[in-house]
Amino acid sequence: MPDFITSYLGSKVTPGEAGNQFWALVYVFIIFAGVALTVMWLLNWIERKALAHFQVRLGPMRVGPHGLLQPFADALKLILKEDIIPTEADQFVFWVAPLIGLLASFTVYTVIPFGPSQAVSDMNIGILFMLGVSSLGVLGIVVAGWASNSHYPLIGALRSSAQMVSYEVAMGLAVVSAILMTSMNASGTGTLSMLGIVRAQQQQGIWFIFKFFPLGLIAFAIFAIAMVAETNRTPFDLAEAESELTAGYHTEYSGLRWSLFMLAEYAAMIAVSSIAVALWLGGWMHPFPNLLSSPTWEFIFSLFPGLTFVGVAAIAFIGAARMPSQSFFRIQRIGLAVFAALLGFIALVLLVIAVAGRSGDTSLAARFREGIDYVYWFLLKVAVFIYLFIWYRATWPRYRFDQLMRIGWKVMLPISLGVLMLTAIVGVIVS
Amino acid sequence: MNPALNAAVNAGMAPVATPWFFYVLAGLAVASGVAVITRRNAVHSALALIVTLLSVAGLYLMLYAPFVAGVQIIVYAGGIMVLFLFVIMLVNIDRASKDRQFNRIWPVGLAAACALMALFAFAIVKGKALFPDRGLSLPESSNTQQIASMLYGEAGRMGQYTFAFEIASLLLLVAILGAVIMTKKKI
Amino acid sequence: MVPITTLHYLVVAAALFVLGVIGVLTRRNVVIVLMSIELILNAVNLNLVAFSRMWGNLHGQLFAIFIVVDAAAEAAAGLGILIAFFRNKETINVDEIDLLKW
Amino acid sequence: MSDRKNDSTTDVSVHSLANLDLETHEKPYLDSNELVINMGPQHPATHGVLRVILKLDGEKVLGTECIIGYLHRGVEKIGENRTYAMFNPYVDRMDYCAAVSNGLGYCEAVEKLMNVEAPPRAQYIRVILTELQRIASHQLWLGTHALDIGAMTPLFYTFRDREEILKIFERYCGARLTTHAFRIGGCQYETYAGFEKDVKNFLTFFAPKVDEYEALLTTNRIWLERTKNVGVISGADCIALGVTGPVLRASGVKWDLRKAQPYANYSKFDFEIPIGTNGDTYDRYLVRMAEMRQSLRIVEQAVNGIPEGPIMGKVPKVIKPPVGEIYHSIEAPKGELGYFIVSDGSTQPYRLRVRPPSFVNLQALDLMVRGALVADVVAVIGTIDIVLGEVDR
Repeated sequence: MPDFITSYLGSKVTPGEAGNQFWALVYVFIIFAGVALTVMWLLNWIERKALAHFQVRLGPMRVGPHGLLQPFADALKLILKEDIIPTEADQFVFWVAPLIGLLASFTVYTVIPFGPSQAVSDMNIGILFMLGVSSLGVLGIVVAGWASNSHYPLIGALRSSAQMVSYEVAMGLAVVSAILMTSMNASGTGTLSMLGIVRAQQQQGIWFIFKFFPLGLIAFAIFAIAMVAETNRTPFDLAEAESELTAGYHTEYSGLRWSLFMLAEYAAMIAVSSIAVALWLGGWMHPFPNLLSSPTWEFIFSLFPGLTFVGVAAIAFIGAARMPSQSFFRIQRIGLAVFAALLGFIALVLLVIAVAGRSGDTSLAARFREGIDYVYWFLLKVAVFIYLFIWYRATWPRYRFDQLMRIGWKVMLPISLGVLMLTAIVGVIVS
Repeated sequence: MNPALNAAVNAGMAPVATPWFFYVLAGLAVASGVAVITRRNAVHSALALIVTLLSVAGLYLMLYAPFVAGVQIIVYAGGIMVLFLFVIMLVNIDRASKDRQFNRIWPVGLAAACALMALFAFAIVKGKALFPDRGLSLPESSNTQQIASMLYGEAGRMGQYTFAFEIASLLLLVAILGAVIMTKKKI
Repeated sequence: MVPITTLHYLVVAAALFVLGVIGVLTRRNVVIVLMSIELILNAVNLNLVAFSRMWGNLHGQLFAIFIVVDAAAEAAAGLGILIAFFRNKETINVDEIDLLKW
Repeated sequence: MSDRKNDSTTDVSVHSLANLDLETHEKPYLDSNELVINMGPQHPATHGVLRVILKLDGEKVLGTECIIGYLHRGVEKIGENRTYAMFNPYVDRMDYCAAVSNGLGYCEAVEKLMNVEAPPRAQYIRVILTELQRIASHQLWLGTHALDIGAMTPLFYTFRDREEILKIFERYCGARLTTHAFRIGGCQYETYAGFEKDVKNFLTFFAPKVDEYEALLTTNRIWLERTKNVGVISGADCIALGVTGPVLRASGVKWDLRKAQPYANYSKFDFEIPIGTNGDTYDRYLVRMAEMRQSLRIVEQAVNGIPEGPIMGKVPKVIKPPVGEIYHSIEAPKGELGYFIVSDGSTQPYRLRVRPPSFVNLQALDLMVRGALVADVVAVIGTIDIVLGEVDR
């Protein structure tokens, strides 16, 4: 068995490509569990903390040191809450709607390229599959709004379906212009595979955001705007506009079912951020992959994951040290210190792997180091987007429905079409 | 691929496309197809149709047609079905779902359908020899490229279907304009 | 287990086709009739793709794509007609659509 | 008041609620998009328990009907059963976001009825506190209005700064929200030691904060799109409907009771009346932001010029105004707040009637949102700045 594992770790392909169902399942499990935990715990906590600090307040502080355990308390509360299904609701559809959304946003993760071999499967039609499946999420929202048999959810559902369908067009065109860039190579054939798109950036030695300078950037910007609309976040959160529609399509939902909607929404946030990272920001590559690719630089970059954890651990330690000295805070201080120690231990392990994996190219440590590097850089870029999502939410008011549609159809669509054509023309001229 | 992995694959971790998978997808497709035409509530029908569409997309994948499967998901399930749901919500179906569901000539319709089914059964049983038991494996990895070169042609040559493709886009345009004009209250 | 052949796909497609035909011929609700038409188109698509596999070329798949385009156009136009009709006649029952003009 | 009567001949179409047709659907199954929804009484954006019945065509508002009274406590009737002094705390509960202003209006009305005047020092204290209250009220308005439009953050900024004002109130009279700061004839409490310092600190603290709010919103594209040309109302319509306060001024009518009918020493202070031009939500926003700055000016002048002296006028222990009636109105943060008191010479008012600005301004809602979208209804409710305690009384 260990031999089997090490042999797999040495494989340069994804489990899907190797036709290895067992490893594919393990991957699916790891990714889903990781995403669910990240969303439930880390993302929830960070969003509430960051938002609170934007808004001159503290955010959760009581459950666990600095509210670190608050998400778990909330999850427990949501699970234990009474499961209310309105009498007039369509029972079955009401029941199945959150699952549709959840399924759609989690299925996307099967093709996200965390690394060259750190993906469940390298689908030939990866990006098409991603867009298609993530567009299924709207079905959950529409159906939830309809099944509630209530006016606010219905309006929310109508808004949401119109919004998502409109922004998908601009989003798709922006994606196509990135796919077009993958074909700017010797053979002239592009690819739809997510891994292939990142590899194309690797071969061409440039992130697509900088390719044909303003064009890639504009396409990326279109996508970055459309993806906020796709995930129903501020300033495009009309489907769940609290002040207008109380809670939009999930007004009648409560408890666990409501939390499934939230889980789906946040999972979708990570998913669309991953698309943006893979298509324009070089996926798993570290910054300046073409310039700084000497072994020394590789080593320096491979230290980053460990150093990040060192930094986080240091912040946690400082937090523990700055806790007020009343006996009331003693348990919290100890908890935070233990947490910091845990982070420090992870940092140590990562640093050891980075140092040990430096020399050889075939040793197990080297492969571990590579894998960690890939996943780290990918997740770091995704994290930037997540922070942007939170930042948007803290800063901007909400668009009105007609303005939203106007922007989608009259601004984003023409621009993305123009960018697509220009990319094609420039591509033909260059090649 | 390394030998250990090969061994593991041969030891029973067969590739995804097993017969078992086919039966599950086909069963799902047919069962939810039955649900589509029998449900009283149009939203339930639409949901059942989505399941059918997705299982058919799965069958496409088994037939080494990933691009068609992707198109099926993105256009059918993501686009057309949302349109259907949108319309079902717009037209108040409360009354429609309390109405009689089948029209008066349903026995005739059913008889016609049964005749058709008999015809199909006859054709399939008699013409078994016409459908040779061969699955010529198409190269899945370059499926999209091949479709693209057939649609758009390559190296300056017009593709076999370029003209048809353009006409299809025209058809879509006409359909969009027609839909907009018909649904506008005042033109 | 028997390996899956083209015939298997044909049987599934035939079943879907017949289901679609039953829906078109017996249901009153226009929306469901339109959905049954989608079932029929899907059955045809499945046949085409299966044959494409059988003959080892991509023409069948291309036809399937064209049919998807056609289905999209049909859905848009059909639902547009449905809404216009609903606005004028207050019904979505297909056997009440029995006048050529009103 | 007289010039307003002249203007009321202006022809405006005040939409009556009868043409809303909520009950009779002529074409019930036909117009698929028509929808009647209840906004409130439990809704995050109706600022309490306002219930608005909206008739919608998709997202477009065809008509509205306000249902009020969920917070009705019979304040006016209570007033007839309490002595003048006993009723004073009740007025704080009407517009609980601007309790000090309510108290000022009531005390001045009774003083006018009794023909006494508060001593100068009391007048200055009153001006300082009411202007601070105006700032606090506008802060609350800004935060909730921005929240209605979807910007979360201004709410927390304004609450942080409103806290400083409430601290001053608390130190002055022990209460933060329903202050009961003034008495008939002057003030109950002398200023506490350090009052002037606190107020001056607040002045220096708050001036940059207004800029901070404006930095968040004034040039924000989305804010502009959401507020410009939304809920437009003309000056003539405002006057015809009796709309006062910032809503009226944003429509370009320069009418502020502090200038028009100066009370409580306001004639001694130098300030401007900010007015708008378009009468849309954005102008109302700008007018209120400018009013905060003007209030700061007034507070600064008042706190620098506060005289020494008594704080209570010559008022008998038992207040028994002479037989007669009085209408006195002040410029509350939300508009003209008037008290009409009929005295029969006893210790209790014979009749007491309040003219609350929120109630009157709310009438303009239907005019402002007809033809707009659902999201605009929320923005307009926010921009009228209603407090349901005052609407329902």
